[in-house]
Amino acid sequence: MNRLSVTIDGHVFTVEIPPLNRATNEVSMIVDGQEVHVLMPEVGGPEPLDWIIVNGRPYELVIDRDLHWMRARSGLHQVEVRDLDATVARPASGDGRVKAPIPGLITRVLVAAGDHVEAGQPLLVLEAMKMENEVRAPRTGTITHLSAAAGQSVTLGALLAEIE
Amino acid sequence: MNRLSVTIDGHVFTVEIPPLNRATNEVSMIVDGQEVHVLMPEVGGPEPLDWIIVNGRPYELVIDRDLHWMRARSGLHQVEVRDLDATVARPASGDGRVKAPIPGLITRVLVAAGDHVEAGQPLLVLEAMKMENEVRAPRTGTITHLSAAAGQSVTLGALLAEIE
Amino acid sequence: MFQKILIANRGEIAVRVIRTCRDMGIRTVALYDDSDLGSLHVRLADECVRLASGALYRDVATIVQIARDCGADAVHPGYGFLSEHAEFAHACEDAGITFIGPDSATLAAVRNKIGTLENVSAAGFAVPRHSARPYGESETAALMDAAETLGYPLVIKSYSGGRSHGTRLVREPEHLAPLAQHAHSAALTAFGDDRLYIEEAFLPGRYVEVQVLGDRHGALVHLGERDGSIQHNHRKIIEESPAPGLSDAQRDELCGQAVAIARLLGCHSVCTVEFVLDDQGRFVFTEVKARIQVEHPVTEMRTGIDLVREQIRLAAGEPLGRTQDDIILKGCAIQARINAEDPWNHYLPSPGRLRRFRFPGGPNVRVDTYAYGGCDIPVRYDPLLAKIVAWDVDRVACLGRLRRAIADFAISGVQTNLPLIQRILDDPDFAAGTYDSEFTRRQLLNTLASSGNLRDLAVAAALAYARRSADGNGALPERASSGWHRESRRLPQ
Amino acid sequence: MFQKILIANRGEIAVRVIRTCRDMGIRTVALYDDSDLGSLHVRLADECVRLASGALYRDVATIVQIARDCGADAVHPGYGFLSEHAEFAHACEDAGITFIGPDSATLAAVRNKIGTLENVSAAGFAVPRHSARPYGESETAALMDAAETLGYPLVIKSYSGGRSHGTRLVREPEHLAPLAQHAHSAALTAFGDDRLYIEEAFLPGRYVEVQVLGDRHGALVHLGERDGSIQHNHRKIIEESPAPGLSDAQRDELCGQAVAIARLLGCHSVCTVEFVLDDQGRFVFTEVKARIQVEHPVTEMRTGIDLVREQIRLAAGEPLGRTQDDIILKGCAIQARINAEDPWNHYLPSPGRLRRFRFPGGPNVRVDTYAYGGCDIPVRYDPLLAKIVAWDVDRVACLGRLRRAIADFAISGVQTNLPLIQRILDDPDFAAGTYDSEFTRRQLLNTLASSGNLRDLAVAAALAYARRSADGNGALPERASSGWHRESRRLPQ
Repeated sequence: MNRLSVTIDGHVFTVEIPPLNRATNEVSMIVDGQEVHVLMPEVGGPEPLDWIIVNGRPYELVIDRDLHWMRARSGLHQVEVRDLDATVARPASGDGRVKAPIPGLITRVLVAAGDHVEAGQPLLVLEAMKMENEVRAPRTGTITHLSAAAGQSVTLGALLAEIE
Repeated sequence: MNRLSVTIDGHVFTVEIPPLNRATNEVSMIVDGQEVHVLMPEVGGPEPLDWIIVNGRPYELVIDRDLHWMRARSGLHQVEVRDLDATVARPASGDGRVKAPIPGLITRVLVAAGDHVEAGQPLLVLEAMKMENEVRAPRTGTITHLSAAAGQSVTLGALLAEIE
Repeated sequence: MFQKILIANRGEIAVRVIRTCRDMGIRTVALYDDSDLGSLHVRLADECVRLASGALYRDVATIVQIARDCGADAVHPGYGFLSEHAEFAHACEDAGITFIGPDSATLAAVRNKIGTLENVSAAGFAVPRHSARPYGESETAALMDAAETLGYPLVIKSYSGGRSHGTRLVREPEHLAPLAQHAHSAALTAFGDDRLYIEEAFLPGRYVEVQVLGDRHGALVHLGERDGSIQHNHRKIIEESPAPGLSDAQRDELCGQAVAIARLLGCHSVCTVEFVLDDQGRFVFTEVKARIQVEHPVTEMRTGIDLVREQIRLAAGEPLGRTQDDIILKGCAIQARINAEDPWNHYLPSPGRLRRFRFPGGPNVRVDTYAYGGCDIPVRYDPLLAKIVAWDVDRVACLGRLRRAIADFAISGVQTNLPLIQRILDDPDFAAGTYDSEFTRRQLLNTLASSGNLRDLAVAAALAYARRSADGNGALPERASSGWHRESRRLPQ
Repeated sequence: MFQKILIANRGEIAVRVIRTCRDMGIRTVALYDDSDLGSLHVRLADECVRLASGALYRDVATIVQIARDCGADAVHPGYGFLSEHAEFAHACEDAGITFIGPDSATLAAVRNKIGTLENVSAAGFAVPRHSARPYGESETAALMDAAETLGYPLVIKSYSGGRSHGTRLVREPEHLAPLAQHAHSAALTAFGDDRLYIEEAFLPGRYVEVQVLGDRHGALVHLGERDGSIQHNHRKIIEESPAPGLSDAQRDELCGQAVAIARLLGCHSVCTVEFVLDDQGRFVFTEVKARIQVEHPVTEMRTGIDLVREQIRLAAGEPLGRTQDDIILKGCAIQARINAEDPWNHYLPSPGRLRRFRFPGGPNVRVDTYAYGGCDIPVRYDPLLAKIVAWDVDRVACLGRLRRAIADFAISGVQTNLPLIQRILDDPDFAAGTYDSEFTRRQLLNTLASSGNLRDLAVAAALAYARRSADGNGALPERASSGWHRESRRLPQ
């Protein structure tokens, strides 16, 4: 059994879960000491977890791949999963790299290399879906690298700048 | 260029077509001496040919895998494709094997091994989707093999009988 | 109002009922077996319970027990299965759970189809001549005698259960024995009762029915008629309202008879009174369907009334709350039933995994289904995959809209009767509204494609051939692999 | 009637127009660029033509030439793009092709928004105080002066083009300069004209508009009002009819004013007259939209009238054929706009490939969209992915139905504002119909999940975590790979 701490919209649950593999579609687990029976039907091929039945209650789900939120019939829910058995905490991956959050066209660059920026400060403007979208600084620091230029088309995830 | 004779609902067309591969999505071909421009957009992954644009006219299609019919907006059409360059005709594969056309339950067997049957004669009854479906003889001949029995569940394509 | 409703059904009608329950804020419990776990009704419900017994959706004791266990205060039976099963309604009543439909006594009375015909006849309404009693599979000789007395053509009908499974039209005496054998067997499969009765057939005739709505306090209104004459194997394919070609006087007479008969039989909830219109213009009562019908959306589109909501309200004892004058029948609605079957290959069912499943849309087009892209169409249940309904201000506009909607419905992965429906809708007699129950015996031509289109389709076929060759070893896949007989796949002209 | 219509638009409105054309038996020609070749409008049309020039759907000369080349006898412009472009309408007229909308002279007149305000004011109707002329990007000082004279709060609007792209609400003087800069730039992007004008803002206010329908022979009727006060960044999210909380007298006054103003401005075809309802209960005219609106289905659901069909009929010179008394406004309809965007991350657009895309259904639920499972949502165009409209006999029932439909709409592959819409629909003020244009400034709480549901969702999250670990190397994918900033994805309470 693997023990996880799962937080949904601020409510914390402790989940004990047996080892799984892709073929598993029925499993019993312990949530806050109570046994829970789960069915995970596979429908239409190897999709991400798309719906489950928990103790006879069906849920259709969209779960983001970073496991930070999920959408259910009841709306969007904030998620956090922590492995209670992990001896080493996962490194905080909040580095200062600024990547293109969507593909689009850079219409304006509002900072220069070497500038000091505050977390949340607009760095550049990216046009997509007929809207101008500000890309903001993920942290406070100095722009050590700036590869974005006005007029440039960028793909999803392209490195735009780095802040240290 | 490969030359094909294509019959649609009894109308015969001669089509000259260049070599293709999966990556081809734009192609020019000659139909009855006239050039035709075709676009085959790839949508949503490596599906069978699902829609094409012929000289600016879009068609959504469902084409059966044996290439005997296709469904378009205009309905169901009968199809026959013959390779005019093939030196050897494909052997007629109309053998006498009777396979389960759908998965289901055999409720009755109407013939016995050794019986003479006429093409189109009911051989057995297969229950599926709340209906009883007669499976008929594909040709006239003698039942040389009969593996179907009443009460038996069969999967798609299971061999039920052979006629020679 | 109810807090939680168990839906004792599956498929599109279970989805339909769950949707209205949710609209009303009522919790729902779905049932499933291993083969339809992936159907939409399970995904949309608040709770779901697996059926494991052999009788599945027909298992009275198990389903009542599930309703008790999950705390449901009502059960919606849908159509088919236990929807007109007096014993089931009675078991629900005994368990203190509301059966959403007429009470068990009414169900028991209308289930006695011969008794009902006699009641209605005694009240002065026309009914078909019929056998005086039902016959089991072992009573072939007696059935033959009864048929001899009745004359031909005649209709064989199952004595229990309303849906088409046991129904057979017999045109000539020599067909009676084999058709009766099939009908006994089909009735046993569908309803657990092999008994059949026979009834005078009207050829050509038209099948018209009237939707009625009644409360437990005696109020009763009709919501107009529907025409369901376009059938194959006694299954309706197309239904529409109003029935084309009736005069106002005929329509008034029809609906008036329906209300009187419904009152006579003690119908309340949502019921349908069925008639044949014979070639003399006479309406002949045949049956009452004491449950929601497959074709109820046609009436919903014309009236703006949610029939499932009414059914739930009325079952909860609420008053009808409307008089006949409040019912406004507007425009024209036509429904087509999309079945997973191959009309060009003996209507062979076509279960399997849906690949593409894209609805038609636009104003006043509705699709009811339990399916979605990627789901499996189970082999165990009936082939009804989806219903498309179109509404418009008049029949010409409505037909234009339905034709377009059918052409836009993109389904791949299983075979459907969509192309057959296209041919029906394009037939001049259908377009003129002058069809009758003999309509589907005719040859239906494909009139939609121009020769330019055929040339383009030849291009598509050539490409499909070339791509296959490019992919593999240059050969077409072996025909046997698809399981179809080439001989039977010839398209009718 | 027309034989072939070129649809000079894309997305859901192009699909909408194609559907009605097909219902009417009119052939259609679609346009596409390389990024929206996969959209539904291309698949559904009879013909399609690729746009290659930089201006794409705004390229007047190219589109008129395409219309000539394909033999179209009419052009439908949809909304946005060239729909209110007088020069385009004029070029069509010159080419002998019918522009489906008002004539170019009327378009030119209403495009002069300041002149229109003055006309309407001169006729005795209330209009907002406004700047006497528009200002280009280089005229910041003059704009500041005009704002000083007008006072705050005020609204910046683009001088050309009706949609929200150039609109900004300015609450405080210090925000004027940066907001004007954005608005200039957005107006230039959207309409090719950076000029802006300013107008008195009414806070709190309600945005109400009246649908009118007029023929080329002087007949003019209204089809009731719509409320579009729930907006974000001046884009409507929810629209409904009737506008909640109006008295019958107010509604009569509103619709009467709208008809009078439409007549004054020479509107025919399908037009909308827009007002602000201020906190004194006064209707203040703001603009006329001389084209089909995104929210037109709301009116279609209440009236049963296909507005696109009317627009085509009227453009063909047919008479309106109905009087005000023929228009019956029935029940309540509410529409929600589903955008491919992330409301929890600065409304960042979310292009990409759709995976699951399953419509809600049931009676009186309609979905308009250009998308389908497996298609790509292009990055170039606006984020409107789909519209859901529900109708029912009253607002309470309609809201129940829309809530359910939103919860049932299964979309994966791109982010959408569905969860935001759920929160709006669940807000007590929205449910009571007492909202105003300040509504979206408030915090919206998630009230749908019970604690039992949260526990079940925790189970789902644990399973998703465990399955990922089982699949790969035990680590979660690197957050940067998704391209989102974790910091900005915090959910609002």
